[in-house]
Amino acid sequence: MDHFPTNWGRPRNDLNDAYNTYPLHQRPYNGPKDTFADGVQRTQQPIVTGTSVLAIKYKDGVMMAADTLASYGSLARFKDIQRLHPVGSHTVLGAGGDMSDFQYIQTSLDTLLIEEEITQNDGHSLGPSEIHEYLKFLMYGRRSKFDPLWNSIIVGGVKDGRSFLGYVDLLGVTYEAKTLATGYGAYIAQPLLRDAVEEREGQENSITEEEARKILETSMRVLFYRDARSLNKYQVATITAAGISISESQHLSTEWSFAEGIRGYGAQTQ
Amino acid sequence: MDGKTAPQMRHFNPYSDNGGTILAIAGQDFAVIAGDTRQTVGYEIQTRYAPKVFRLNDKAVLAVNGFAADGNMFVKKVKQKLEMYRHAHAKDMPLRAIARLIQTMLYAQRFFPYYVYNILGGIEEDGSGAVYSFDPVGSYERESCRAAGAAQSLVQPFLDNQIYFKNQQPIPGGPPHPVHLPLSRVIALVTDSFTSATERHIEVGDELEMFIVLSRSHPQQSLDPRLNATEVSTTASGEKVFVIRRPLKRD
Amino acid sequence: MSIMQYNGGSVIAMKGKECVAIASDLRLGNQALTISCNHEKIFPVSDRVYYGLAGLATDVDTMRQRLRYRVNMYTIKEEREIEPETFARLTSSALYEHRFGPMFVEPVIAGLSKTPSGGVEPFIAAADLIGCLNFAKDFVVAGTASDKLYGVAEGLWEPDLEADDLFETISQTLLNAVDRDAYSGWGAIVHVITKDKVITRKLRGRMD
Amino acid sequence: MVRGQSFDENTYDSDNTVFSPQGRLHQVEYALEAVKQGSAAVGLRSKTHAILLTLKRSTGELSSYQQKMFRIDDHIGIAIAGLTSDARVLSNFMRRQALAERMVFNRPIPVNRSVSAIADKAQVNTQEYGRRPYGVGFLVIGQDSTGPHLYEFSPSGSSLEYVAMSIGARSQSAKTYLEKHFEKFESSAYDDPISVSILKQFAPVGSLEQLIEHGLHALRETLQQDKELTIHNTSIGIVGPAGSHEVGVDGLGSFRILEEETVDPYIQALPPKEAPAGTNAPAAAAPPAPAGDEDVQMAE
Amino acid sequence: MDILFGLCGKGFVILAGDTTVAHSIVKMKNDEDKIKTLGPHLAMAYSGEPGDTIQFAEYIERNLRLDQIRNVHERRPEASASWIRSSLASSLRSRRPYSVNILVGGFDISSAAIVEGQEELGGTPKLYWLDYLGTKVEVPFGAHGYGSYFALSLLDRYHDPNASVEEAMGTLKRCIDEVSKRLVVSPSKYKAKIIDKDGVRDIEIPV
Amino acid sequence: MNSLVSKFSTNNIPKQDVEDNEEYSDSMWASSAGYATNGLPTFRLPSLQQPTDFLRLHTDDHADPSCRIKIKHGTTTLAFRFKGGVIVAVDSRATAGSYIASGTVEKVIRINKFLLGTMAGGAADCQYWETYLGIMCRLHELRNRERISVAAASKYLSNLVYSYKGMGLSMGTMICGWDKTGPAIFYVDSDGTRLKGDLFSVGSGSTFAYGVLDQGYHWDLSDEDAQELGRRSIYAAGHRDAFSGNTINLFHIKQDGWDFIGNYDVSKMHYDGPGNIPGAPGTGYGYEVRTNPEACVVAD
Repeated sequence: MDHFPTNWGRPRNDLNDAYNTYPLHQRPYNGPKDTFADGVQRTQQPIVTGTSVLAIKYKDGVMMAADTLASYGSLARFKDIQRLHPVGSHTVLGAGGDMSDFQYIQTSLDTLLIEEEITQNDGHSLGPSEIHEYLKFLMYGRRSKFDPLWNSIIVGGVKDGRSFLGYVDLLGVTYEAKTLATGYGAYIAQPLLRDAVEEREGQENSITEEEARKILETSMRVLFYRDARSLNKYQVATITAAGISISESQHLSTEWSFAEGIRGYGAQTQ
Repeated sequence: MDGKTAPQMRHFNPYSDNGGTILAIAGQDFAVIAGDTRQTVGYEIQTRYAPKVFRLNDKAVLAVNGFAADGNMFVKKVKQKLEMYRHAHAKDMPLRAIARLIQTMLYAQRFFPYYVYNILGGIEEDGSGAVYSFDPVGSYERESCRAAGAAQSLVQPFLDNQIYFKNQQPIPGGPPHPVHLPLSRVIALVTDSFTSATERHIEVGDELEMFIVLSRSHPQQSLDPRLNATEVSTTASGEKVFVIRRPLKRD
Repeated sequence: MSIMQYNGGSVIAMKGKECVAIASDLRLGNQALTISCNHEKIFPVSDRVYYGLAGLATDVDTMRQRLRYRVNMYTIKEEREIEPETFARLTSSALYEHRFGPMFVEPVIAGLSKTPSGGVEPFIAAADLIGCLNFAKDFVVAGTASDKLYGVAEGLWEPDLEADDLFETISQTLLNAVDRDAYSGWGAIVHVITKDKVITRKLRGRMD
Repeated sequence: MVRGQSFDENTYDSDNTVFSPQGRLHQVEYALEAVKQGSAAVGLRSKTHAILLTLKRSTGELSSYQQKMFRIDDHIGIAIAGLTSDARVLSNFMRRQALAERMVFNRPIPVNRSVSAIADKAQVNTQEYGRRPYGVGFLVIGQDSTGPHLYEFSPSGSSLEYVAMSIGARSQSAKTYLEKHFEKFESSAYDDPISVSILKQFAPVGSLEQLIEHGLHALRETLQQDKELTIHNTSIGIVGPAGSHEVGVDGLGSFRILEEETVDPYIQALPPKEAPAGTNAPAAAAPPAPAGDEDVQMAE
Repeated sequence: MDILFGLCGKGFVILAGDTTVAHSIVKMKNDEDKIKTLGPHLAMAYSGEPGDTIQFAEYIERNLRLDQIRNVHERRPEASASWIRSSLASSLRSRRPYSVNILVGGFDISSAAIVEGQEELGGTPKLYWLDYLGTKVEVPFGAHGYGSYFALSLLDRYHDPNASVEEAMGTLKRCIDEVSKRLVVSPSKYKAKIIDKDGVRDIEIPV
Repeated sequence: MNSLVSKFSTNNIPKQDVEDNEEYSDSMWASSAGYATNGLPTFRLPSLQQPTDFLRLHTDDHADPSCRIKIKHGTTTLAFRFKGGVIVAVDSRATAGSYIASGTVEKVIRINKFLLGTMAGGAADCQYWETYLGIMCRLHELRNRERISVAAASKYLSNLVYSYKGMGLSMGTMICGWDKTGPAIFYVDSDGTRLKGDLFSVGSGSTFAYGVLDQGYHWDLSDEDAQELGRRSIYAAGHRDAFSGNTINLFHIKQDGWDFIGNYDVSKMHYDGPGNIPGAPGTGYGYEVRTNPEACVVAD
């Protein structure tokens, strides 16, 4: 121990402690050991991934959009994966990140719902905010075990006349907002969504379903232009008091002819 | 594994920093606990409204700053323990006991720390206003004012000057510096601090949420209606808790 | 430990009404060890232009010598006193010359510019260590306590302060900011530049 | 012992996992008797409120009145009759369930689930070898997204919802009163619980006082001849919006316990006791109260 | 591990340095003089990277000598120290910088440095603290090496700028004793030089 | 808890998915409500092969300012034994990186009337373990009907922290007190070192404190001179070390327990000194102030 308290108590490391007076290069570690640590594979990086999810609150509830691509690195591996998942009759999840982790979440939520809505069947059902809280507990618990579920998830829904839109990610970080976007969309689409909603400060509830759909479509198109891991096929989920509807996947109309005029982009190579 | 190998799990960092700033000031018979509501990660504003200041009971308010997931979970667990205390003792836990509780809860995570900076404000059993500040592993001290979080280094020296009158000589022959400032002055200082921090720190802004706890011995038991405060205390006879919300710049 | 923190020290400049003020602490450190409590970082260019250099003390000295040389050359060639803005540009280009092996100093410049009508106009500027200039309408800071200085100055500064008030404001700002910084402090010095004179005062700051 | 004392029946007393030839579990029935030893608790429910009323007894001149009511969470409270120590274990279990629900789902636990959780727990003790049934009964009031509720929990592991109910010593008298008058406060049938979610849709708040008056009437029926309801022996638990005598109730109408002077206005408003002519009849049908007038205490 | 001290007294300045040269765990020599005389009233104590120290010291010594031959007059201590500083500063940004820490002690005998009422002193003592980066500061007392962590606070407490030679040597002795007491591998021997109006000469450290 | 109940209770989250939630254990419901501990407290470790590397990665390291979790550090402390007892003097600065997080830290921990512990290193480590030591010392008194010796108390602390060796605790403390053997000082640190001695100083400013302390120290100091020496030495460290300063807290331990002598502002000591008290020089401690007072005319 030297006389600089900032150095104290640091696990000794000769690379950092140049004046280490105690010449033991590696102290034996006597703490608890996980015998099977070598045999356990935790998600250290996502494998098959989905990109952004966008969501917006509007007059009748919540609208969410995600494309249908699951990439394997830069390979567009699965082009018809549904990344919007209904949970009960009030809530939809949209997930980016590792798709197998997302499927695990789907399964565990489905089990929960069977218990909650079928076994109990007592008039109480889980709404979007409860599902969100549950996911936060789940994701935070897994991150605290260093075994994260590698997703960023948007939870949207309507229950008892109140619409809810929340986010949760692999660290257990949560927040709510009127507009949400995950992944690349947080940088590209979120400004567009906020623009559309914040200009109606105080009267967000006036956005009609048509307008909401339009805003999302525009944002999805911009994302498709700019996000190399996105696809021009996407689904839209609407959650209203009447229930959930998740659309069939729809094609984005895109315009690429301008690329012809850009040097180094289209036919012009120089 | 030899000493030169990098730590395991380098791909997964269980922490992030969600920005924002919190601040608490204790008066003679009140305490003000405030925080902005912006939540960021890097340059991204995740949301413009994520509360960082939480009422624990009618005499204690806790502000948490740092990693939001840790912070929210920590507050939840504190609230649970307070609920248990209420069940066991049929009264609210006194402020100094909450402070010690928070220390032991933080220290229990000494080797996997909560990345949170806590400030606890409220009213002691003797009716005085108090602020307790904590580091992430639970060292704490009682103070009169404390700022923590992204803009702590911007706000704290300003408070040193305005609350403790540091580097200010009282006018010779005039009255000495007051030990405690009146509530209206404190509210003005808190507002100023956050406006300043918003101006110079990208992670601060959107909205200011200010909790005010009034001791039963405070001469007024309500706030100036112009402050537009909402009362959130649960009993008529105990300490009074109010919330004031003010917009901050959103850029 | 950043090289900019090796010796410690902070500088601030503020605009007032027909006056400017520039102030710095007096510490010279060797990391945590305080070597001297009498180390000035603010230098005059002329009666109405002062500048301060925060950063690595050896580069402060070197930079000071280079600037003195250039200002003298300018004065000889142009046969007039250098204007503060010109001096700021000169500092900036001197720093940018070392773009890929920078001098570890951040300059703060304060002065009074002459207006065509014969009056004076306060001028302040600061630059980073490779010469990116920042002209501000209120105050500029540099050094290890810069974030603290920003916070206090933002709270205390008002437009159009008279010289006395400006002195009080900059003194309070500097003293309270450096009291929260481990690497700055140990006394302070303030120069208030008015049309007629420069008022220089040492402050009784904390010595720890 | 209240049950028959014949040798045959005693054979089936010692173990709760053995039925008697009559198809009875004697230990469970004895447990139900333990509930009757406790002082009475009455519960009532209207469309807006659920309330509990209990009779506190002091174990002696030197001791204070016993606690008969416990808060489980903001929205749930219970009144007990029987073994206080068993009640503490079960109420802690309920509190824990309530905390867990808030931790995981951030919602108040649905009242029925809280009750069925302890009912399930109690049932295990009526079936597994080497266990003893709980010797305590609860009246549980609470409110959730389906409105206010009143449940009775008994050591047999059953839990049922009621409009009005009473447990404990001489509770039959109270039940008789409640059966006679329940239509006056239960202003409509409780058939569509899901649609009732927001408190302000409920009937006028004024009916709380009326509800309490009925409750006090019922509670008074359980008193011994020479006793009267006082502010010292009566406590009232309420969920639902504040009544006209209440101050400082939060907007949700969280569970609160009225005791001592806060009970006073309700006791004052209660008309004096009628002549004990006809009303006493049902009480006679109830099993005779035990000699000791105390809640049963567990031996240390 | 070199340790240097310097302190000004009334009409003189004292430089002191340990005499140990160590390589790895071996003491190579224990009577090395780490103080170089640079002029009639100027000396410097140096420490730092072996090799750099002596090379740089001799470079300074020769150049100042050359300067004196050219200009006849000796440079004032301030000018000499500034030139040493700029040598270090320009070396800092060269391909292979010198790693040398220096205390420059001098006695300014120019007429401007003679204080009114104290003419008998014949000038003003000057002490400059320079580090390998080229930082230069004038100090009433200074130290380099690990010794500075013990001696500076001691000198804050005991140093007197108006001390006589005996008193100053007593203070120096305190510094040496303190370092011997507290530093893990403390040098055993020191050499000191005094610079006053009569020039530079060795001075015995009291036992 | 009964397996059947737990299986069918609503809280059915897979075990691998949640944090270990100690809140739900029954022991938490005792009157201590979970914040008192019996025996050694337990700590959660990151579930990694090398938990210590994790801590290095994320908590502050002077070599790596990018670490997010800045733990407060304390800095100059000293204690010495002399004929009149023990003097304990400390500064009050806590720094997180270069930011002075606090200037009012209480670095002398009052374990009991006869024992003081100083704080250098991780503030939380010192506070927590020395508070814990206080509990243990009290228990020792209750068990043995006599005060614990300084040697035993320090050994207890040393053993405690040694059991966490290599895990990242950071503590350098002096346990000072008066017991049957008279005044005693033990230095205890998180490496497991425990030293008995007459004079110690710990922290980044300790070398500066030693510089003054060693020169002025001898066994036969008067009480006033000893106090002055402690005060002057901490000032020396505050002045020269960037990470020490703000105020000096001075304690004197005598046969009848410790006395708090006073709190002194380091800057005031520099300019004005401690004032008119025995042993003080009568002027400021500052070098400039001492040697050239008229040059120190300054504005405020």
